[in-house]
Amino acid sequence: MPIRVRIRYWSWFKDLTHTPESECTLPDGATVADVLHRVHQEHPRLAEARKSTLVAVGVEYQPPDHILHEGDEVSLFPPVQGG
Amino acid sequence: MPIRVRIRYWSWFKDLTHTPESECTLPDGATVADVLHRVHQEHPRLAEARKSTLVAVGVEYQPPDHILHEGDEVSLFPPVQGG
Amino acid sequence: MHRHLELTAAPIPLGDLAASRVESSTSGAVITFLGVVRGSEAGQPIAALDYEAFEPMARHQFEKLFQTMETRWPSLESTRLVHRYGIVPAGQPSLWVEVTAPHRGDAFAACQWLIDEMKRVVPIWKRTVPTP
Amino acid sequence: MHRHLELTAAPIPLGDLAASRVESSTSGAVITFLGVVRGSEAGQPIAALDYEAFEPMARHQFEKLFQTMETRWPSLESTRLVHRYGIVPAGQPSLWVEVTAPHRGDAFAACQWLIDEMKRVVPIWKRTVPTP
Repeated sequence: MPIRVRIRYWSWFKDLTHTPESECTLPDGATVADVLHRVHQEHPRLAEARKSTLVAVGVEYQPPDHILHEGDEVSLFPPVQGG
Repeated sequence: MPIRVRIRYWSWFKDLTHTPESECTLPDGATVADVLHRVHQEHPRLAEARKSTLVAVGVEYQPPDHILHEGDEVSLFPPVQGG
Repeated sequence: MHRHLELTAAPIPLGDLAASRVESSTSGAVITFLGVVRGSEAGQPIAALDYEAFEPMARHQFEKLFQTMETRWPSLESTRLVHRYGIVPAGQPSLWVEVTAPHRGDAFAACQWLIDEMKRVVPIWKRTVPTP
Repeated sequence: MHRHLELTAAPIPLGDLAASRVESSTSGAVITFLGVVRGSEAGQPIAALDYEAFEPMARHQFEKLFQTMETRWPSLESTRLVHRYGIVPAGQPSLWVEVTAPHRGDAFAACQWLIDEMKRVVPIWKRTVPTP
């Protein structure tokens, strides 16, 4: 059964996507890498920033092979700059 | 012409000498080492602390071969413990 | 280890924070770090920095850092951190950190580690607000 | 580099010191160190520490340290240090140090260096005052 995930964009990634968030339907067993692939097709300028893109699912950083579940919230953002 | 120097004792060195200061007459050309020798003869318990004794002339640390002058103030003290 | 974490849009209340320090008979060293917004960025004058925080994740990541600190420096007695978000005018602090320990070595090391790690993993970003 | 040095028998006026910080548009990092008298020394409870200072030499040695800091960390903007002498009850600070610089690396390094060197060369000693 396909799953639906929400994707949130932070900082200047929002300027590239022109939206703070989007939704995406993926096949069962889809991973973070699958979301990135989808997002990069839709927003080529985000693809250019792929090397410095950080990915979290919920409130934890996750690697590309992390398997997603229905209702997951995937956050994409550039390097953090607190302080 | 012999010189006269004042010797000051700090922290628990005062407890060993039973005085905060003393005076001492030395031959011309005398060094810090000569003062220490004199003091150690007078106060054998200070001699026991010789390895950790710090020596200043005026407000500067000085090595044993430093040559003293009339009126110099020589301070002897244990390791410092500020903070 | 006593922990206090605050993400706030209001100016950092330095006086209140100093007054509310938890005193203990064993804390010999208190390190405080204040990160202040500078008046220029890359040589250009700026009016302010505008900080954005992904707040739930920022809180979670800070708590994980605090937990690592407890393991790495068991002697730490207290860590308090306040990060401001939204517009922070030049000259005002955006970050306040206080670390308390019996000895200064641990307090200095832990405080520096916390700030370094924060700048690596806590989802907060800034944008410059140019002078008018 | 702005310098402020105080050797005082009175309690360290933390509020006044915080209020009198010299603000500058380029100081991004302010490190403050507070050395507090612990309630025990070598496992034994103590009431206070009694600090003795050879004051003219202490001032001279502190100024030499400040001068070395200026050479070693030219970016430093301000260094202020207050050391209390006489009886300092447990729980009260005996030492307050503040170092300000554009970036935290220099501020942390310089502050730690100053405290380490102070403990090596500045003629101040302490004695424990046992609990009654």
